[in-house]
Amino acid sequence: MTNGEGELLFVFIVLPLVVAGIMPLIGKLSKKVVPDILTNLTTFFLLAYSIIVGKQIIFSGIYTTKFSWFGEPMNISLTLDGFSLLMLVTISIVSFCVTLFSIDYMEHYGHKANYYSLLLIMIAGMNGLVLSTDLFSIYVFLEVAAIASYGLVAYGLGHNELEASFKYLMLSAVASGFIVLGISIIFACTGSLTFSEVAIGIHLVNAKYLVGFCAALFLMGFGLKAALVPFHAWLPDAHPSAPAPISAMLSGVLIKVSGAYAIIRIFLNVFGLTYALSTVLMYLGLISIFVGAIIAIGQNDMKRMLAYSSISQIGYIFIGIGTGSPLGILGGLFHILNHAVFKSLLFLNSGAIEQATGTRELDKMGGLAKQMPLTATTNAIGSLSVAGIPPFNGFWSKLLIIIALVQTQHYAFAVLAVLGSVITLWYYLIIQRNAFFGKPEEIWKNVKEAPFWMSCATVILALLCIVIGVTFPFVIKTFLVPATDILASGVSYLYNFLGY
Amino acid sequence: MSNHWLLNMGFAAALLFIGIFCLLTMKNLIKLLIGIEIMAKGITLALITSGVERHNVMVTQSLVITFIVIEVSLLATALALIINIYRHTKSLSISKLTNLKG
Amino acid sequence: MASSTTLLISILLPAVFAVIVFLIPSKLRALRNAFSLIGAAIVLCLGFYLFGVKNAELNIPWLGMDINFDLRLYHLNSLIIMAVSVFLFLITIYSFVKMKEHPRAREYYTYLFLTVAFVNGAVLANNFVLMVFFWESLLVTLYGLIAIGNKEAYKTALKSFILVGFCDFCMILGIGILWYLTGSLNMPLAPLDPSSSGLAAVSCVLMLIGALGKAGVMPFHTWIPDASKDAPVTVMAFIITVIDKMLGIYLFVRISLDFFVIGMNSALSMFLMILGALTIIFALFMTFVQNNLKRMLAYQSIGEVGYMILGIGSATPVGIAGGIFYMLNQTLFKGGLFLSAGSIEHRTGTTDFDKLGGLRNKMPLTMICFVICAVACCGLWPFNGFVSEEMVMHGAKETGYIIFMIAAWIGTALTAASMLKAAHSIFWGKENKELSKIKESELLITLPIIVLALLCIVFGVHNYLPIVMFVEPIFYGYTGFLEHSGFTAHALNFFNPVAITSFVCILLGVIVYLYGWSKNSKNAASSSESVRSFPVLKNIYNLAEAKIFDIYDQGLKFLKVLGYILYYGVDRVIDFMYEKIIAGTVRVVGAILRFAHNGYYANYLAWCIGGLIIIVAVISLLS
Amino acid sequence: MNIFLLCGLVCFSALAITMHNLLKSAICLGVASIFLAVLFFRMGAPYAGVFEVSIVAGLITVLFITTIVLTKREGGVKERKLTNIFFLLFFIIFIMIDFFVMKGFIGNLPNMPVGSPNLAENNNFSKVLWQYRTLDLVGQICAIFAGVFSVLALFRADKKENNNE
Repeated sequence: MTNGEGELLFVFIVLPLVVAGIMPLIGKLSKKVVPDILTNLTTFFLLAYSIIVGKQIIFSGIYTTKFSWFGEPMNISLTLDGFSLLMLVTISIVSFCVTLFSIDYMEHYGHKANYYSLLLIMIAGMNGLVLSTDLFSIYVFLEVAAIASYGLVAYGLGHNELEASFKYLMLSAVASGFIVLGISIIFACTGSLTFSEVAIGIHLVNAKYLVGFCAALFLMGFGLKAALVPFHAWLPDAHPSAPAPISAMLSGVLIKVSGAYAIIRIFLNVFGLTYALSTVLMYLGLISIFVGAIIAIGQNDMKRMLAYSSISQIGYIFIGIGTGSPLGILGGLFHILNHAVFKSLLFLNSGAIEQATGTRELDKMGGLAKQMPLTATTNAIGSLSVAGIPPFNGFWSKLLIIIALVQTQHYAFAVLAVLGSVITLWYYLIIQRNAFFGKPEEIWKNVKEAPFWMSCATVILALLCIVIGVTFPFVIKTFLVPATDILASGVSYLYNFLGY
Repeated sequence: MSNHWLLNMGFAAALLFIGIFCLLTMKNLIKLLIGIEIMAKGITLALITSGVERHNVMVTQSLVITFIVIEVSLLATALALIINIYRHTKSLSISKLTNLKG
Repeated sequence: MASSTTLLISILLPAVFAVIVFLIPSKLRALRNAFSLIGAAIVLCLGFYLFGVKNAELNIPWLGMDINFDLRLYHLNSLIIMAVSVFLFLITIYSFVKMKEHPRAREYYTYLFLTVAFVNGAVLANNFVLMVFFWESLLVTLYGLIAIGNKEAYKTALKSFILVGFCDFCMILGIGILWYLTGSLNMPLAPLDPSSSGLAAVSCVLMLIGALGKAGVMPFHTWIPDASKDAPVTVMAFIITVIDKMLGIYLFVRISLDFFVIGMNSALSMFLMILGALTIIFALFMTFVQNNLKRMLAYQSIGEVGYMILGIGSATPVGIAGGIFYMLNQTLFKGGLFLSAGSIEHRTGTTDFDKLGGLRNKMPLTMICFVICAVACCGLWPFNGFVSEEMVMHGAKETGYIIFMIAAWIGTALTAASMLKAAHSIFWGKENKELSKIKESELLITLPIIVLALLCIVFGVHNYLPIVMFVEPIFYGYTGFLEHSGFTAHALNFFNPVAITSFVCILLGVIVYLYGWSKNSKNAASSSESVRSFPVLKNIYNLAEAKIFDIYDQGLKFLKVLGYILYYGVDRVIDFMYEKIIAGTVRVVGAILRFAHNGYYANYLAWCIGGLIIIVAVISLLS
Repeated sequence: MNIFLLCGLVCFSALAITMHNLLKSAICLGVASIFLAVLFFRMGAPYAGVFEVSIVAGLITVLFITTIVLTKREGGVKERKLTNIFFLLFFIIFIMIDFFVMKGFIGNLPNMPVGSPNLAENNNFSKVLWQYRTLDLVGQICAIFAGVFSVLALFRADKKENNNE
C-alpha cells in the first residue's frame, strides 16, 4: 500500500470538471475548433495518465491518496487498486475514442461546447465513482454521471429523445432513492460509510436480515443502472435515442461503472458474496442474457438491437461474477473490458451509418459494404467479438465464464450461457447481412465512407478488439489478475486494508 | 436499535409508499415529480433518524445537505425536460409518452 | 529443434498466404493466381517434409493454468497434414479455371488458405484448449466458404454454422467434463475407461458427437446436401468431403485410441456400430431418390461416414485400420467425383440428371475418371474402395454381429445402383440437343481429377503401399495392435466369402438399377437393349418378366417409398426441428416480450418494484 | 410531539398527491417540507432543517410553480377518478402492514455500540462537513455543474430560434 502525498488521483475528477467549467467561456470565443482540441487533449491526457498511474499500481499495489489544502487537512481519500484501475482504463479508452468520434459527428447538433462539458462531467462522475472509498460518495458521483447523461440523452431535443430521457430520469431517480435508503440503513447498523469500516461493522453486527434487505435495495438500485432484467426497461429507450457517441459511452461504460462496478465492489468486498447473493446474481444474469438476446432478434432499429444486446452481455458479466470463483470473476471483469470496447465500436459504427444514410432501420439498409468498406470491416470485427468468435476478444471472456460455470458445477448455467451466445451470433449475423451485404440499394449509391476522425475512432477500437483477443494472456496478467485478486479475496481485502 | 428509529423508519416507508403510488398511478408529469419529491423526503427522514440512532447526527446532516443539492439539480433537469416535452406534445400527460416501445 | 519450429511454420505459412492473397486487389488475377500457386506448392512441400519428419514436439507457454501452445506431430496427423496439402494443391489448380469468373474469388482463396492453417493447427494441437481454438476457427471459414456460393447460400451457411456449432459445443462440454475428471487440459496419454463412471461415458459420448458431427453423421447431416446445392463445388469437394471428414475421423480415432478405451463389443462400441449402420442405410437410401449429381454425392458421402464409423466403432484392429484407410480412399474417390461433377457443371451449367445425357463422347477424360472413381466408390475389385470396405467388413465380422455386415452389404448394393444411375444418365442415355456443342474441360480442371483417379487405382492395386506407409504406423505404440501388422493378409484376397458376398451385392445393385431403369425410363432405350443382349442377364431378364417381375417392381417401389418416407419423415423433420421449432419459439417469445415493452412508464416501474420485492423475498429465504 | 409532526408530514404528502389542482399540490409539498424541517430541528439537525426549509420548501416550490405556470395553458391532465379512493384503500392497507412489520422488528433488532470512535469526536458540524465529507462537496459542485449544463443543453433550441429571429 502506498500513500501518495499529492493530487495524483484527484486529477481524474478535477481535470475534466475544470475543463467542463471553462468550456462555455471558450465556446463563446471559438465555436468548434478549440472545444474539439481541448476536449480531446483532456481525454487523451486522462488515458495516458491512467496508464502511467496504472503502471505504478501494478508494481506497487494499492494506492491511496489523502489531500490537504492550504494546510487544512481535507478528507478526500481516493483509492486506486487493481479493480478501480481496470475501470479507469476502460473509461479512458472509450471516452477518448468517443471524443475523437464526436469531432465530426456532433457538427450538425450544434453547441458543441455545451455537449463537451456535459460529456466531461459524466467522465468526471464516473472517475470519481471508481476512485471513491465510501458508500455515499459512490451515490453522489453516480448521480453526477446520471444527471449529465439525462441531458445528453435528450440532446437531440426530438420527441423520442425527450421521452426516453424522461423515463430514464424517473426510473433512475427511484433507483437512487432506494440506494440512499440502503445507505441509511447501513449507517444505522454500522455507524460508518467507508467500505472498510462498513465491512467490519457488518460482520460484527448480527443483523442478517437487515443486511440482506440492504443488499436487495442495492441490487435494485444499481441493477437498474446496470440494466439487469427486470430493471432494464429504460435502456432500450435511452441508449438508441442519444447521439451515437453518447450511446457508446452509456452502453460501453456508464452501465458498467454505475451498475456493475458498484454491485461488484459492494457485494464482493463489503458484504461478502453469500450463497443467497450469488444465487440471485446468477439468476438475474441468466434472465438478462435471454430476455435481452431474444428481444434483440426481432428488432428492426439497429441501435435498439444493440441496446438489447447490451442487456444480454451485462447478463454474462453478472453470471460470471455470481459464481464467486476467481476464474468466474476474472471472466466477468474481462467481459466488462471487452464489452466496453466492442459495444462502443458497434454504437459508433451505427452512428456512422446513420449519418451516411439517415436511417437506422435494418430493412432499408443493404449493400453498404461497397460504399463504406472501413465501417463494414470494423463492424464485422465488432460483431464477431460480441458473438464470441475466436480469436477476437469476446470469445475469451465468454470462454472463461463458461469454464468457471463448469468448474463451479453449474452445468445448466453453462449450457444456457452457450445457447445465449448462439442467439447473439444469430442477430449479429442479421445486422451484417441486412446492413452491409445483401442487395445494394439504389438510394445508397452516393453514400460515402465516414469522415476521417470518425473512422479513426472506430479503427482504434476495432484494432483493440483484435489486439486484446490475440494478446489476452498479457492483458489478463497485467490488468485483470490484480483486479481479480482483490475481488476474490473478498471481505478480507478490506480487513487487510485497515491492518486487521 | 431503538424503537424510536423503527417508528421513524415506518413513517419514512409510508412516505416512500405515497411516492411510489403516485408514480404508478398518476398521469400528470408534474404530479410524478411531486411523487419523486415525496420519496426524497422519506429518504432524508431515514438518513437523519439513522444519524440520531448512531448519535452521529452531524454526519448524516452533511449527507442530507448533499442529497438535497443533488435533488435540486435532478429536479431542475426534470422540469426542463417537462417544459420541452410540453412544447412538443402540448400536453403534460404521461400517456403521450409511449412512442418508444417493443 | 528445426523440425519443431516447422510445426509452427506449417500453421503460420498458410495464414500468411491467406493475408497476402487477401491484400492483392481483385483486378490483379494473374498475380493472385501466382501467389496462391506458390503458396499451395510450398504448403505441399511442407506437408511432405512433415510426413517425413514423423515425430516432433513444440511447447510454448501460453496462458498458464495448464493451457500451453503445445503441438505434437506423429503419424496420424502428419498423414492428414500431407493429404490436406496435396488436396490444397489440386484444388488451387482446379480453382484457377473453375472460380475464374467468380466475383468473390479473392475471399475464396483467403478462406482456403486460412482453412488449411486452422486444420494444421487443429490436428497438431496437443492441448484441448488450443485444439478447440482452431476447431472453432474452422467454423468461421466454413461459414464464409459456403456463403460465397449462390444467393441462397447465406441461409445454408447459417444452418451449417448452427448445426456444426452445436456439435462443437457438445465437444467442448465433453472436453470440460474430461478436464474435470483428469484434471489436465493436455491430451491424455493414459486413456480413460468410459464404463468406469457415468461422467466419463457422458464425456465420451459428447466428444464423439463433436467429432462425428463434424464428419456429418446422422442426424447432424442435413446441411451437407443443402450445401452441395448452394456452395461452390470446389468448396464441397475440398472442405466438406475432404477436410471435414478427415478432421472428424481424426478426432474420432484420437477419442477411441487415446482418450478413452472402447473395448470390443462394449456398449459404446455397439452404439457406434449401430449409428454407423443406420447412417449407411439411411443416407444411401436417400441417394436413391436424388435427381441431382451433387446432391446424390453429398448423401453418399454421408453414407460413407457410416462405413468409417462402423469400422472404427468395431474396435477391432482391422476395423480401425479399415476405417482410417476408408477415410483416405473416400477423400480420393469422393473428391474425384465432386471435381468431375464440377467439371460437368463447368461445361454444361447443370448437374441435374434429366438435363444431361450422352456426354461420353464430348467429355471423355471426365467420363473415364468419373467411372474409375465411381467404381472405386462402389468397392469393386481391384480399386481402393474394395480394400478398405473389405477391412471394415472384416472388422464388423470379428465382433460377431453379422447384422452390421448385412447393413454394409445393403449399402454396397445401393451405392452401386445409384452410381450406375448417375453414370448412365450423364454419360450415356439420350443426348440433349442443347448440349451438343460442349467440349472437354480445360487441362487445369481435368488434371486434378486424373491424379485422383490414378491414385484410386494405385491405392487399390498396390494396396500394401498405403497400408504399410500410412495406416500401420499409426498403431505403433498401442498394445494389442502390434501383432496385427498383417492387415494386407485378408485385404486383397478376393476369394473369401465376405468379398464374394460384396461382389454379389454389387451385382444385385446393378440388377436392381437396370430393372428399375428399363421400366421407368423410355428415353434411353438404346443402352437398355445393349444390356439386355448380355447372355447371363438376358435369362434373368426373361425370368423376371415372366414371374419375378412384379416382386422386383414392388420391391423397387417399396425402396423408393422407403426412401421418400425417410426423406420426408426423418430428414425433413429434423430440418423442421432446427428451422421452425427452435427459431419459431425464439420468435414467439420475442414477440411476447416486445409486446410487454409497451412504453408505459408505470408498467416499467411496476416491474422494478416487483423485482425488488422478489429479490427481498429470495434473499431473506436463502440467508 | 414528534409523532404529530410525522403525522402532519405524511398527511400533507398524501394531500399533495390527491389534490387535483397542481398549484395546491405544490404548496402542500412545501408545507410538508416545513414539517420535516421542524422535525429535523427537534432531532438535533438544525443545518439540515435550514436547508430543507430554504431549498426544498423554498426553491423547489418556486421551481414547481414556475413550471406549472409555464405549462398551464393546455397542460391540464385529468387523473383517473378512482385514483384517490384506491389511494386511501391501499394506503390504509400499507399502514397496517407497515405497523405489523415494524412491530415484528421490535426486540429482534440487534443492539449496537454507540458510534464508531472515529466519528464520535466530530460533534462540530462544520468540521464534519468540511473535513470528513470533503469529497461530497466536490461531488456537489459536479452535480450543480451537471444540472446547469443539462438545463442549458435542453433550452439551447430557444437561443437558436432567438438568434434566427
